[in-house]
Amino acid sequence: MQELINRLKELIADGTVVRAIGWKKGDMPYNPEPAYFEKPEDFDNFVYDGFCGANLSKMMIEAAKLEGKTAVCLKPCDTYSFNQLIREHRVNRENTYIIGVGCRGKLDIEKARKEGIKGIKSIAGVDIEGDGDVTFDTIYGEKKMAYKDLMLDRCHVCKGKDHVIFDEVIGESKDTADADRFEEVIKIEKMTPEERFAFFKSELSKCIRCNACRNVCPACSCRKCVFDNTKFDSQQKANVDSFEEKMFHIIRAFHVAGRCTDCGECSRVCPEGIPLHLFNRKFIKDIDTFYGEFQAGKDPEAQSPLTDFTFDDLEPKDAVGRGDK
Amino acid sequence: MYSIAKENLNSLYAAIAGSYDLFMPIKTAGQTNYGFWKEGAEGDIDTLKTIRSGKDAFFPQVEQLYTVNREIVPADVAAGDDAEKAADTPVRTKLKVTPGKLVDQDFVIFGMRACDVRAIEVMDNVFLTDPVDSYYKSRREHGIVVALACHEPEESCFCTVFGVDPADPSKAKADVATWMIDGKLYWKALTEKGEALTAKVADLFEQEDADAKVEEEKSYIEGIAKQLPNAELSLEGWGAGKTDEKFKSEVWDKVYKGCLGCGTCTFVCPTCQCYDIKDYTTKDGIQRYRCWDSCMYSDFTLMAGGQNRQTQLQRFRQRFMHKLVYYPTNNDGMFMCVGCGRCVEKCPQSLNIVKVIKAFAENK
Amino acid sequence: MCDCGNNKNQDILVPHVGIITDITQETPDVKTFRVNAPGGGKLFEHMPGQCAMVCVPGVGEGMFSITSSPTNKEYMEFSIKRCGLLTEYLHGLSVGDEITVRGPYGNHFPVETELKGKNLLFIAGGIGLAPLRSVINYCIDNRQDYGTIDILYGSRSADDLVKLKEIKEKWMNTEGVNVYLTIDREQEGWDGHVGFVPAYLKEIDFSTDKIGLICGPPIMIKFVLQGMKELGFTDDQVYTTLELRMKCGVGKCGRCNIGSKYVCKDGPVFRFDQIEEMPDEY
Amino acid sequence: MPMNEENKEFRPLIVAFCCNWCSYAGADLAGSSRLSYPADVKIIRVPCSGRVNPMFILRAFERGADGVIICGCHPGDCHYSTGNYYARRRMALLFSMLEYIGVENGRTRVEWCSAAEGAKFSKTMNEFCEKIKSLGENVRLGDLRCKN
Repeated sequence: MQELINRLKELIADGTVVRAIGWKKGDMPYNPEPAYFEKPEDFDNFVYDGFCGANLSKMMIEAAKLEGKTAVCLKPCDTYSFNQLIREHRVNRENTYIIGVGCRGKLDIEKARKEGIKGIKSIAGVDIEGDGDVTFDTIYGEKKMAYKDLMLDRCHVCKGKDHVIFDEVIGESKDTADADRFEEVIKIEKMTPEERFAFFKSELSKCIRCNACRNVCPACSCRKCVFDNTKFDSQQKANVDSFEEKMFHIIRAFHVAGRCTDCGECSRVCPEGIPLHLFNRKFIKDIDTFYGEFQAGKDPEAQSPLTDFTFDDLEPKDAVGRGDK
Repeated sequence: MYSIAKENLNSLYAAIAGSYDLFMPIKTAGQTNYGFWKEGAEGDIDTLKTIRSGKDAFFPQVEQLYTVNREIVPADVAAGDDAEKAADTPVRTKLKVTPGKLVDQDFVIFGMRACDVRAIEVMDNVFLTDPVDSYYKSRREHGIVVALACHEPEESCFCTVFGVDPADPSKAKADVATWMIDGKLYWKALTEKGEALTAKVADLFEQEDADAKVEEEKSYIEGIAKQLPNAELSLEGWGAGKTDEKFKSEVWDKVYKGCLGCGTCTFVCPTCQCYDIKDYTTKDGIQRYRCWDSCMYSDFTLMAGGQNRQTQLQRFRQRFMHKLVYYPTNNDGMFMCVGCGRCVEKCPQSLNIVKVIKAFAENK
Repeated sequence: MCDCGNNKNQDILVPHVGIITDITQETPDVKTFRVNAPGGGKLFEHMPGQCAMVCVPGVGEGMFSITSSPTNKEYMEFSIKRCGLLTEYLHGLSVGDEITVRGPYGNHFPVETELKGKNLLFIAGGIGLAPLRSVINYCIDNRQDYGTIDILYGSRSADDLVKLKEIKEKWMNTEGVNVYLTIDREQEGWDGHVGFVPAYLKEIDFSTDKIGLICGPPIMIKFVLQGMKELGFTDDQVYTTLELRMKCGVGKCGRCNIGSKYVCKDGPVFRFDQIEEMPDEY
Repeated sequence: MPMNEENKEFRPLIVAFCCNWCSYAGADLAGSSRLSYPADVKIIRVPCSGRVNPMFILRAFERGADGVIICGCHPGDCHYSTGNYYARRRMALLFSMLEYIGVENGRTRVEWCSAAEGAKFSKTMNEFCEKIKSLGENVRLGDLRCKN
């Protein structure tokens, strides 16, 4: 972490960049916040540890419009999102200095809460280097958890340890994948329609329409979202039953289909713990099956599958009824 | 004092649900939220904080206000309709307004924590002041609040800062106070409404002299509450009449930057009460409903000719100024925050009211 | 026909049904709607400067100032400029169509207290005459309670002057009432004053023994206020009425506040020294 | 759908998005050729099948439709050259998603139908209508408020 701070300070001092986007220490050991750093003293609060899960690439949409260059700390998976933003001309690459930061999986405090860990005073073992267990010092005594068990779901299907775009890389990364990316999707596909419907209904009935999933999504970069259009009466902030949430979530996922890099931010930020990535991943899986493997953000020149076609594409009627035969 | 063993709680829920609608923390799809208990539901009073607060009981996320039925009738020139215009547009719209139904049955809110009970007082100051909101009022009149002491407060809690006592729900404006001690729920009715509820389920309870036990539990909780990291948070500089000095502060510019403009904080907050009124057109009438709204949304103050809070900084400032300055100014210094800590846990970017208060203390 | 128009027990958010009994095309984009209860008579009483929520179900609801005077015992009027979704729809309605109205909301010009016995100066621009018209007619109808009345009214063009007929027939013919009209640009058939309101204000050089009531576009208000200060008026001599996005109208939905004041409940009428105390967020 | 005493048979509500250049004319031809198709089908004309936004379909269901069919020009015949190719991909993904969340297969359909195929239009609509009748009322995608 110190190396990263020193380098950022250096970049600002020598005028390469005017500001840096990174994470600021939180008031709890697990809640750092994305922040801008400009002056040397700002870096006193700079932090980069296991809880710095936020994908900072979306902040570059605004930051790249500012006067002067901005340095941004991107984890390997975040660089896919950044590439995708370049593809869509939403960020100015010229105005960005990308520091690829090392990552050995990011952590989810909810996982600890699920284990009954509360009253946290301090947390050890979440530094960016090292590979020991995580130790919680709490009011109710000391608790331990394996780093792996505390990881965000998305890190179990890690896209790999390589940054796909960067100006320089600081720190080591680890491929933390230990599960198949489409495992959950396949599991749902194998259910009966009734089970599937019941599953999504119970998950989506929790939705409070806070729009966090949309606002955090690096692919959701429309200047005006269709769901913010006051002239459209489905711009609903809440609904009588769960259908509209279904519509919101299907459309949200559809609008980013072919552009979603599967960064998992939507599921990370959902206050109700809805596995929103299941929608996005279903689209990704279908796109892979129907139109050939495609990873958004891997290549900033690649044509997105939904803005492309071939003459002998699959007919919609053949897209369904493949699972439960 | 009455008591009931924890393993018998389901029969207590069933007994209450036999006479009332029972609104309580229920676990669905891995998360605990308030909901109506029915046979088979998994009541969960161990989870300290439901994700959504208990405000749904009195101020639900969606509420039907009234239905308007439209009838298209031919223009009636004889009844004073302008003949020339009638030829132009031959039909007229007639409307019929049917107000939504008010709650008229008693219902029980079970397992509310002291902070959420205080939040009801905060909302009362909004909805029960002139002009009274009758939808809210009917719910308040019929709701019986059973409060539950917080056995193990968490690090995100800072209710003591606002004078809420997590150890003693009988200090809050609840109808029944309860404590969960060593696998037993202790029950103390506080008001007439609470007595009436107790009478209906009394045969499930044992009579027990447990005052000493409860006192012991209270001092245990108080001991924990003192150790919480935000227990000493200072509200100095906030409150009634501080509009000018806080509004103009440059600290806002430092604290808002990460804000996504989502509505998580407002929707999980037990005191946020801003709402929107919207129409939904169906085959049988236009339903006008109100739903929660968030001051963080870009369309919150949007008008045909622009708006008054155009930047996220302004919207962010509005939320915290409302909670810590504007509301106290209008309500004898009472803060519009109860320290439940839900925003501390749920903000996607880890921004929250505690960080704001601390940032102002540091940048004096 | 429902009787909800007369039901006093229902919630404040549930509206009355009102029937449009007359529509006047004032200018190319302003219409004045006369609204009655379906059974005849007024929907509710109000004070000058107060507002009401007018709603076309399924389209939208908006806050409009009641332009008729409380002294009018037969009907209420709303002058509405076409500028958005709701107003567009309202302009398409005909006499006999029903809308819903709820109110009255907000405070009012202090016609019974601070303004009583005083000389009054009304300054309006464009559709800004709407809220002031209620006060002007109230003062004219209770002529003996007020001193001199000066009305300075300006608009983009002669065609955009709202309620010209009433101005000419009623206001100009009342004793002690002086009307000054102006339009922004020269126009054929117009022999009155040409120029912006703030400039005309200084030309006329009003004496400061008056209380000013202003309403118009924000930019006009700003310059009029400047002009009045130059003439020697002080902030506590001038009233205006504000407008922000509103939903509930009763200070609960939480969007129309400026600082701790809610425009719908504590306003819309504010004295300028009160506005000065508010944070700069309007 | 209200089912009263005299009319016990389920009458579905079907929304058909028809391309202006082919199937809309096809429907016309079906009419002028005196070929019948069920009155339960409500046609909405769109400039191209590529104009059909997934939200149109979901909203139709939400407001009480029991089935939604999209008719466009045969691949290769699009008036705008390629609109229907894009539509084909979008609808394939959308239909798969609807299946995924547990909506019965067959409530949605895409059919390519030219202006000359009046008979095909009428046959398709009859078939689709029968299919929806067999599936019954749309419960899973509807909105409670539109259900009386």
